[in-house]
Amino acid sequence: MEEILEQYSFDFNGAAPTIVAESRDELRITLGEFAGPLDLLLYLIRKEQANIFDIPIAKITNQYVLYIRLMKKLDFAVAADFIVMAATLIEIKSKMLLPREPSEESDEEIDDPRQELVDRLLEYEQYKSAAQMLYERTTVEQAIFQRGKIETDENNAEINASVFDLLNVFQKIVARHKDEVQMEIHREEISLADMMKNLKRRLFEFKELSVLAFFEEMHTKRELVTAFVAVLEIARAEGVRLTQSSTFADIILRTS
Amino acid sequence: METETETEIDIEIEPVIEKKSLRSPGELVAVVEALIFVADEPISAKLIAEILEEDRESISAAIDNLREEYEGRESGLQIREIAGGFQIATRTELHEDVRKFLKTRPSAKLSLASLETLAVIAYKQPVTVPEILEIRGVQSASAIKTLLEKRLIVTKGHKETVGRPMQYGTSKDFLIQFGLNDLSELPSIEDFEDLVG
Amino acid sequence: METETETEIDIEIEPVIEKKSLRSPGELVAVVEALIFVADEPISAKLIAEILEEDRESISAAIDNLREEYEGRESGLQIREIAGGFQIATRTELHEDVRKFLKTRPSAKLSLASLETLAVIAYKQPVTVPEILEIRGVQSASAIKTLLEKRLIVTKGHKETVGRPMQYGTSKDFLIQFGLNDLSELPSIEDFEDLVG
Repeated sequence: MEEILEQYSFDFNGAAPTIVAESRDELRITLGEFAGPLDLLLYLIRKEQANIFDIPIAKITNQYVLYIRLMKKLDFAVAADFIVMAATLIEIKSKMLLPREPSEESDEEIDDPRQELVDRLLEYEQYKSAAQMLYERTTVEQAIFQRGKIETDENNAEINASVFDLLNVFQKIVARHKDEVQMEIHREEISLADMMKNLKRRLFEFKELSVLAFFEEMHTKRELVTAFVAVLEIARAEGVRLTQSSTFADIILRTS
Repeated sequence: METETETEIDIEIEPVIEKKSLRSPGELVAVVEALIFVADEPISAKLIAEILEEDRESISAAIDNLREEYEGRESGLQIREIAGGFQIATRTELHEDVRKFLKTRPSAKLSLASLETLAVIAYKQPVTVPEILEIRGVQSASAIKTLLEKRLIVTKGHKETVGRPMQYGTSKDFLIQFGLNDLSELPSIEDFEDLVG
Repeated sequence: METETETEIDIEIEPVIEKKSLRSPGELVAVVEALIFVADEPISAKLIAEILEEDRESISAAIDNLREEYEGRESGLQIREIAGGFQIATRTELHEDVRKFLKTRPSAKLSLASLETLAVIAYKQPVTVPEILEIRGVQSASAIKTLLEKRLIVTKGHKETVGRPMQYGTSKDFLIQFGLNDLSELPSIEDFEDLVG
């Protein structure tokens, strides 16, 4: 924990976390988000002013792990991809510690365990710069305005649809009339997987969902049981919250 | 509030005194043009003056200037005074060409009802009107008419059931407008599953 | 059984060639301006030529003329070439006043994750979700959903590999929103190399 207390700041273009230990008992935190593990890694390398082609892997790995611990400690959900990268780093670090076989020593081109990571970082950094370029372009574009509505624009609100909209709309309709469609066309019972899929989709779309209303859509006892299990499963596994304002009140599923 | 005295030194050019306009007359005309252009409805000189924090006289002068300019060059557009405000519109003489364009422009734009109907037809084809009603829960007759007119759907023969209802499916134009090579490229629900996780 | 095949009323416009234009050059500029104005998205020189039954060269000349005219007078507007077409829009310098009138703030910017995902899609298209993951090192599902909803990207059919994953590419809206005439206007990805290190 001592480590955390040394002046430690993560500051990235204002868009990412700033964690500053101001004193022994105060940790000032401004958290944003790194766009991904590679982003964090690049940041740490920059901060150390290290050469990307010769990454001080032990040091960077320690800092990376420290950062993730800090995030966890502060109860921030750490995406799995960040953990995967930590594992990769640790693996590279341990490979670097292995004594090289004598036969390899003469070899000019010794495989550097860091090489693959460096390649990924370099490629990633290009896209990161491209993203920056896009960002700047939007800033310019937002200073340009198109004409207001004129009579000849069709008066009714029209949708310039894409295939994605088509599917989206279709899904909505199906959801709206799921029961009827099922009874008349399929007749088969909905599986737990499908029920969860359905529930997830709606939860994702509406951010919250009345559990009661969801249960009321069920037609058979079996479906109801499946729905119930689905709700439990999702509440357990998917980072959603169940809230109830008072006893016997409706239970609301919310994405957190 | 400031007292706006009639400081008519030179209405034409000098943006009037105590407000100390930072805009040159040319700049004022330009920004007035931009505001009239972006407004959804005719915009009044008063409103323009408020936005720009200029006095009414300078704005009126700028608008006059702008109108003359539009008339001076043989523009395809005109500044119209309408309902107490100003708007940019195409010149009346050009209406024939404009109308022709509006008629022929390809458009995948659809009302929500049409889009829903199209979605059902795309995913369930061939499908009959009663079946669409069944799925959407609403009458779709006018949507189907629109889709036929836009040539996004075509008839696919009668269904051999009671009443032999007409079946509909998507057209070649549908594929083109939605950027698909064939119907198999239509995304399925599974394709977006992981986006919804 | 009557098979009703595609009942297509042919609205196709023949790209007429040898037609002697009845319009003077000035008239042509005017009507071109009117069409660009009424079109609700960038309109191509080709389409204008078809509508007006003029040849491409005269239309291009008229557009050039028009652009010069807009630049010549200190207009508040500009003719932009974007997404393969032409469009009238306000001049950048006037954004403050325009925004004040429209009462808009610069719209919500895309998140870092969405921008990165968009960059990968723009340069690697058509590209699948696993391929994006490979480059970004992080799941991009919600970014992709956002981009689809904002219509900046579109699906580009399935990739014929294991699992037939959906491919994505940028849309016309992407070009419009990022002020590009076409994808070739994007700086090449190698140009970002020297920023590394």
